[in-house]
Amino acid sequence: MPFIPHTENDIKEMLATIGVDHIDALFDEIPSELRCGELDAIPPGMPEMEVSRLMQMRARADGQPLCFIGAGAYDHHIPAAVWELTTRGEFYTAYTPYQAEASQGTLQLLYEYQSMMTALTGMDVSNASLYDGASALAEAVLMAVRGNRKSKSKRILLPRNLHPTYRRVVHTIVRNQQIELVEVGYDRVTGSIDHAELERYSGEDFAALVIPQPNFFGILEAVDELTNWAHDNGMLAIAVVNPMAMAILRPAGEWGDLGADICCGEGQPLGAPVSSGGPYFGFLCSTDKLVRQMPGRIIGKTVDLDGKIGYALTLQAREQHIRRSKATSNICTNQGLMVTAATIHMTLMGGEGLQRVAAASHANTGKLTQALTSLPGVETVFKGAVFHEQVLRLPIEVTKALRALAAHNVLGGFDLSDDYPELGDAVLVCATELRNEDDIENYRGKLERVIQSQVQTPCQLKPDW
Amino acid sequence: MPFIPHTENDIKEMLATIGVDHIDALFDEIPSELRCGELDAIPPGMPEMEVSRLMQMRARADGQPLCFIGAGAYDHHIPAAVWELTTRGEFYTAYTPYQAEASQGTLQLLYEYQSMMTALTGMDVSNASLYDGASALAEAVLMAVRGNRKSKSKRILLPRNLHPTYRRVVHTIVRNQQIELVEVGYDRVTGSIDHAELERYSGEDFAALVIPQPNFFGILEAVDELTNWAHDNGMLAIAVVNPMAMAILRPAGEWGDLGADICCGEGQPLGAPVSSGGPYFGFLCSTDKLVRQMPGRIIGKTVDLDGKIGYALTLQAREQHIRRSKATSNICTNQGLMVTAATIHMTLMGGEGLQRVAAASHANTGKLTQALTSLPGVETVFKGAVFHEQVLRLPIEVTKALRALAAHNVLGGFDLSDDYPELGDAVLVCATELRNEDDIENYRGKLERVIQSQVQTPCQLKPDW
Amino acid sequence: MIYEHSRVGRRAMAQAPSEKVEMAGIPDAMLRASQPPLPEVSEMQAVRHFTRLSQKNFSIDTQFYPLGSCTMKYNPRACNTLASLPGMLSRHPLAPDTHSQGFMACLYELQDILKIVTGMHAVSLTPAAGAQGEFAGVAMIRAYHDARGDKERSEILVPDAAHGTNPASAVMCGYKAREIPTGSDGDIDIEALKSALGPQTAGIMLTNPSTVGVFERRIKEIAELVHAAGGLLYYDGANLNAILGKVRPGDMGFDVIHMNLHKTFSTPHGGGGPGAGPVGVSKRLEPYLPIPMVDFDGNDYRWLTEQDRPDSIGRLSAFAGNAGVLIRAYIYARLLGREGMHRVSEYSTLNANYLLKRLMEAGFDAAYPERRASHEFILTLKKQAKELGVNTMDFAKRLLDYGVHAPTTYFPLLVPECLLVEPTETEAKEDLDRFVEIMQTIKQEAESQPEMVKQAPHTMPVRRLDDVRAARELDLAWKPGA
Amino acid sequence: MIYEHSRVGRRAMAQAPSEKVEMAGIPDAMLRASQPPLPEVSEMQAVRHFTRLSQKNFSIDTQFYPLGSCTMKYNPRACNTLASLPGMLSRHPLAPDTHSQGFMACLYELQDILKIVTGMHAVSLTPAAGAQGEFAGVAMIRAYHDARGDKERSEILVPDAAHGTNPASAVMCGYKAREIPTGSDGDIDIEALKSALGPQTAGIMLTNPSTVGVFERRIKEIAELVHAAGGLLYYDGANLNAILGKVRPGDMGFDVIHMNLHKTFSTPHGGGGPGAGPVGVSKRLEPYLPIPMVDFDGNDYRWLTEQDRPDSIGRLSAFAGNAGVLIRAYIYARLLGREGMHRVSEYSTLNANYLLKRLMEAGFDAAYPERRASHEFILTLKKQAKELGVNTMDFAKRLLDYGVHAPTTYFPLLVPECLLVEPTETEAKEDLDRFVEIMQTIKQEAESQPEMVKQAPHTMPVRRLDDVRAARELDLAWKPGA
Ligand SMILES: Cc1ncc(COP(=O)(O)O)c(C=O)c1O
Ligand SMILES: Cc1ncc(COP(=O)(O)O)c(C=O)c1O
Repeated sequence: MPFIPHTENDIKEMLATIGVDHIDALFDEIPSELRCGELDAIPPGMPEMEVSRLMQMRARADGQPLCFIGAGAYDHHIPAAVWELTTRGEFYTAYTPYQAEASQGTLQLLYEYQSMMTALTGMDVSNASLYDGASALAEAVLMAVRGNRKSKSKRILLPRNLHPTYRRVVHTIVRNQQIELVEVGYDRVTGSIDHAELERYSGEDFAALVIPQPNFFGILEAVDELTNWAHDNGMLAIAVVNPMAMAILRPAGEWGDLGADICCGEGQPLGAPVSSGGPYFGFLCSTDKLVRQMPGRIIGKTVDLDGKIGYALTLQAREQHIRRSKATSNICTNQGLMVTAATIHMTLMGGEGLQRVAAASHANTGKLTQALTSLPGVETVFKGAVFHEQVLRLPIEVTKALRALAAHNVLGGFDLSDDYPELGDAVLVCATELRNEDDIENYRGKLERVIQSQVQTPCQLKPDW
Repeated sequence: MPFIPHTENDIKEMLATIGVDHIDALFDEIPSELRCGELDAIPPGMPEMEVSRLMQMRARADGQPLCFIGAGAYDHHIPAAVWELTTRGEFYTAYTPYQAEASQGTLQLLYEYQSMMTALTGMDVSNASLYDGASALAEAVLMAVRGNRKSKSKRILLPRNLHPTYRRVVHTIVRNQQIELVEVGYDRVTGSIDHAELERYSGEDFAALVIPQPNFFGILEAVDELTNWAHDNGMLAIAVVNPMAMAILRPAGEWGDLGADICCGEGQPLGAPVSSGGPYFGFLCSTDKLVRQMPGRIIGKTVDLDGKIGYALTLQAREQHIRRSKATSNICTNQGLMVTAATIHMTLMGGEGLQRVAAASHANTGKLTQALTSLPGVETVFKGAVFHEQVLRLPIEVTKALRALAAHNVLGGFDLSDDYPELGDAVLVCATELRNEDDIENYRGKLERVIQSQVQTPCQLKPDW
Repeated sequence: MIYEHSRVGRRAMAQAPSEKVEMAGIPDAMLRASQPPLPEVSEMQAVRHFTRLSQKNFSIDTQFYPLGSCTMKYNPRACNTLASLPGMLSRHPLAPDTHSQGFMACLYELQDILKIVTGMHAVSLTPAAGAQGEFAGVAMIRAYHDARGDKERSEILVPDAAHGTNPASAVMCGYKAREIPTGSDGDIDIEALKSALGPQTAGIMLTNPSTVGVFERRIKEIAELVHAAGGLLYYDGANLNAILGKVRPGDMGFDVIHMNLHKTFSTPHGGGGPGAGPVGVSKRLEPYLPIPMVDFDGNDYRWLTEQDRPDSIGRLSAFAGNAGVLIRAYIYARLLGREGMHRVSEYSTLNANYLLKRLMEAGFDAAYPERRASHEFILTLKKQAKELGVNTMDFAKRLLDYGVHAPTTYFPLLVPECLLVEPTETEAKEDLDRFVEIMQTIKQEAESQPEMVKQAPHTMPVRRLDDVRAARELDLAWKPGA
Repeated sequence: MIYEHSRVGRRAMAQAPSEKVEMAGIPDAMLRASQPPLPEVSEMQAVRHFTRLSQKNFSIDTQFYPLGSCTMKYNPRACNTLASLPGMLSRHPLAPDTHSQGFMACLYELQDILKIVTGMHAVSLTPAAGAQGEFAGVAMIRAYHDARGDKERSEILVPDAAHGTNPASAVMCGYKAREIPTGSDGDIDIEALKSALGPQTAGIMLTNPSTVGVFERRIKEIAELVHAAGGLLYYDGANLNAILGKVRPGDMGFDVIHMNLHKTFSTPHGGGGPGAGPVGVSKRLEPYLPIPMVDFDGNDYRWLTEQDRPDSIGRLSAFAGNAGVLIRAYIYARLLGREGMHRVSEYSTLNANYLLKRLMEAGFDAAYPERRASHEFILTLKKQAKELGVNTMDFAKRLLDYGVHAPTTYFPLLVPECLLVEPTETEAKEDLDRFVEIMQTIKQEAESQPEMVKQAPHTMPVRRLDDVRAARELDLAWKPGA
């Protein structure tokens, strides 16, 4: 009986105390016609050594290809200390800190996290995490609708150069509350939000404008102009940012004349491995003014009976366990452990460290762009300045090209042809600080060969993958 | 400056307090002609992410071949909890527990370790570890010479079927103290100590007889007879055992009429990964009578000022830091962390768990033997009962066979032809509980092909490795 | 505070690239004027700070933690170690299927195991926690009604004992949440239910055993009533630990269910998360399951996406949910196997009933003394609060001094001065016995020195905190210069 | 005690093969009659027990630990993480060279780095700790004399301040250890040395800076004297942290040296070990180095064994020493690089001199007030012991109450009531300042409430332990039925 400490003797004594003969009697309130039999279709238990063998096999099966995909998940260096500390039992196996006196470790850490996130984004306050970047944006949208006193509408302006999956997730989450998402196109030359198209909505009633920085194409937006435009039109400005970019770019709190009202995004670049997409964490910051509209846990600093500093969950009256159907959100369990990792990560990197990582990623993506566009027919699609991603057009069918590269253990980027067919054979590439010159040359060399072979045998032969 | 917290400002203030202008002035007592220049030949520092890349490459370079080598290092399942706990900073970064009140964690754990080792070996007392199994045997020999009041000689009987490297290590360590190691041969049929040869020394003055269980060939010795013979002849009996074997075999403390006097061996099978040979730990147990001759740390249970139970280093008057040149050994730093792992390992396995591992290893080696000896020309060399290793003779040159297997990622066992040329093309194989039927079939199939190809092209063609 | 160790220019040097910052090609106006004010500390200072912080927590790895409704049981260490194999951590979520077969095999098998154990027709793993599972479930209920053109349904019924996420999730899906009272025997008030049901009823959210720790005996009847009214039944799987392998939500008549893998499948709580809240559905709701899901054609695993599942309620996160948590749950499920699953419910129920019995013998009042406990039970300290002036919160805080985490307090709200106690199956009899002894001691203390108990805890890193001040004088972040 | 949780039949079931024990083919008489009495506990009980035990320790990761002679500095976590990569842990020590190139490359480069940084001609990594390095070093001295037929040499000289391992190692190699006094300035008494030298002198063991925390200034003269007498010079590398990149043992005239990688190269102490004690030698001792060593021919790495090195003193352990510790040291060396090594000595020396100065200003007496501190220094609390009756041990124990590990006490023995303080380079100024404050506070306490200090510690898991009882009523293992 794995993980069950009961001895034969224990069981006997316990049953006697309860006054039943066998354990099954304890289930006698369940109508017998509902009782299920054995779960035969589930495999029998395996000892840890066999599960270990299985998982090693599975982990090895997926290889460790050289990865140039970003598109919302970024492979950055994580100091060894981060996860050695995060997985300490006292962090790993604690519950949400309801009993503050017995949870000061987690509570203080979360307060430190909130401090660091406000430092990074330039916002006033931060919550203690949401599920991920995409659902955080959905919560930000709901928050804006609740928080924008000037707007009577439930309409939101959402740019098309925002991560396509983020747009889908927001749609899934907000649509049942009759919120309308209005898409704004992008400029085909610069890759940034089409200001002319935006201008058409001037004067209309929207609750908020969503501003990505960088946008899904890696391009930097004119955030000051956009923020001011939103405010001039009675909208809140919701910033969706890469937190790593915040280390070097002007923080959301300083955009335009008044700063963004809400800033959210995916926390993964701050200490979470790419690990198949999760667990990551969504962060959500805002101005002081909006704090009571904020979803999720918030930790406050206070004092104990002796006046000693301590930390506790606060503003709980926003939350479902107190306010139930009137809560700001249904979120309960959040992504605490990932926030623990992020807090340790930010501490170890410091401001300078994050800036260096951001700068190195920016530089490497530049080098990658240069290397790949040196190949005949490969070109950048947009003219705007980028952070650490770039859209490239290939001279061959992009889906096939990526498949061919993968067969050579290079993941060549994110295929844009499904989501943005108008861009042709376009791929979104990313080189973080971990992709060095050898890696870039490896990619270049392989792409060169793939292009050559495809150009030589134009589509007649279906390659055998 | 990795790992150095000093800011410019700190440095300035500290120098001012000391009253010097620059750090180099602090080295002014070193004669200037002795000062060295830059260490140019050492590579410059690398950030963790680059070292990480380097080490990943190095680790991958060595592959993860399917391993049937034992010969003193055994690949057993280690519960995940063992190293997750052992590497907790409070264990990992503590020093030897000199300040008992601030080291009760380590001290209690070591006491528990001593308890478990005596449980396993059936001996009265255990120390808190020595470097490894081989050097532990050397210490056991020195201990026997000191401890055997009946013997005036410094002679030791050492069987030739003891691990060859152990014999070499003992020689290195004891020879400068004029201790003489006399080798006893083995029976070519059974593989165990040649009793007839031993009988020839009957009546002579030896300090001790060393009794391996199992011996290097994996064969079980007639330990009762040997122990009694030693005692009858005024010698101490030194048991050298595999601790995993102790889970199922009669423990050293119960050998013969009086039990072994000293029991030592390699602790690696108890929770240490094979990891290139170290760190492992040597264990050393003895009878109560010999405790004051024991080298190394020993932890005792005692009470504090309030009568509360506590643990402390004890019998320190045996040790170098107190007794200096009269100490029982020069050992200071031992293998504490490995003992931490072993203690957690034994706790998680329990008696039943260790027995199952031992039994499964025994059974798998049996299956391996059967599978390989089903190949024409492959045969067992000895007739004695084994624990979990077996000597096989191959129909082809063993060194070449092993090289060919390695080229197919199977490490086929330990080549005995250097140390025991009299056995011909003999190999020592081992299959622990982790080598399952697929693995065994994999080995069998590859050996079959290797034999076929070698038999077909008998030695003319030098294969290209 | 980590910022107390911060000094300008100090840095964990080994952690950043060696090159200085240069941002070629980005206009200066877009760059930030100064470094973000993160802590500037050495690596050792960081390690020491967070190691010591961690020691201030109670946790499963250090304390008995009978927090009702939360299933704080042992989190096998192998789940973490194996889920952290380099090949697992380095897989990019958008890696092609050719480089994802190992990972997807785990997910596919987990879908299967969860289907079997809940008796549902299909499972999607993607919700990130229980509440997101609830959202997905209610959204599927809505999608179902919508697809049938049945658009007037506007209410979701929830028992008054329900967890706060239930009504909150209903509202997030645009429904009104309407409360149904609990009868004095702990079961739902069926008459009240009947009168609440109607053409406006979209569905009902239940957990069974309920949050009052007893099995809802008339569940079949309830299912029939709700279905007859055209509504669907939602099962909140937070209490699945109680019935694993004994009775299946699908067999009870539920149409949709979420599971909390961070409860029943023992993935760690991590000081608040992450969790995973997979949803299972009956056949009629299958088309609406959230994506992505994993499919297997006998040879290869592949993702099911918008193309394959046009009626799906859609996506809930950027990728496939909390993948690493799913992997941990998968490993746990393989370690347990079918026998292990039966035993989870058996021994968690044994522990709860034993502990309840012993506490009753020790003079504590059960909220539902006539009922079997499920995997948890409710005590009410009404008597103690009234007679001694020592309330449930005081008991809870005093427990901390004895090295035991407090049970859940004041939930569900309908039982006054309540403690919801869930020992879980991984606790040994002697630890339950010790809990009884401690509760007895505290009761004696409450009699002889009530002030001391009301001021508890006395041995924690801090004493009771001023929550009012925390909410009034909001201090939510350290600011430079503060 | 873990055995307190033990119950017959309890078991961490997931950890063993599922098959019952069967020992076919082994005669019954050879089998043990009953299971070994190991603890029978559940996995969670084990995890909880050892997690809580760990919390009772002081450690570098939690406390300032200025333990002189021990170099308790930050152990970079990357060293552990990277040394624990699956490929590293799974390599069998007897794997063929074809499957060992990655591992051997690390060892070869480490040999090189250590050679350069010590100025020695060749290095063998195999000794498992400092003391085993000493043994190997002295054994090489003996092998050298023996090879030259110079067989009458019977003595190894050691300063009275030497670490206990030095004389003990000399004796293990069959030598007599003869003590040389230390002068009042902390340097060796050269006249005494001269009169001790003679044809019986095999060599001298020194550490420089010495264990009294000062640099032996006349080291060149000493080397000449010893060499002139036909003896060799042994360097105890325990204090190498003080001089890394400043002065090299090879340049000082030493013939053989050991290094403590668990000190200077920051591999963890692990509550007592493991360490690693590589030895370096001048050209004339090279043939005698212990095996195995790693060689590189420009393409491949290979082991040097008995065949290659027939004059070697031989092997010291079954395989290649504490490989995992060597890998950690290698990683540390690559992280530091050459600049980093210089800085180790610079900042450890800065910290020691600063701390010494501040403590002297605070009224504490240095043992050698006229001398520069090296990376450590000695205080003598003679005055306090005499005037207040509060001795060094009392100060040490009281420090624990303030969350600081005590410095080394009563070593070296020649300085009465001494504290050997080694702050290391990884501690920040503010932590040194705090140490000074605490020492001042304790001094005040010693004046105002000496009994309280003499009874310290007061906040540890236990109070002062009865060492006499521990040694008299030996209780060295829990026994069944006890
Ligand atoms: C009964 C019940 N329902 C729902 C939830 C919500 O689950 P989660 O916290 O995973 O969002 C909980 C969790 O506390 C619960 O106890
Ligand atoms: C000066 C000195 N020499 C030698 C040693 C012995 O080294 P080890 O403990 O590694 O055997 C020590 C360790 O404490 C020491 O401080």
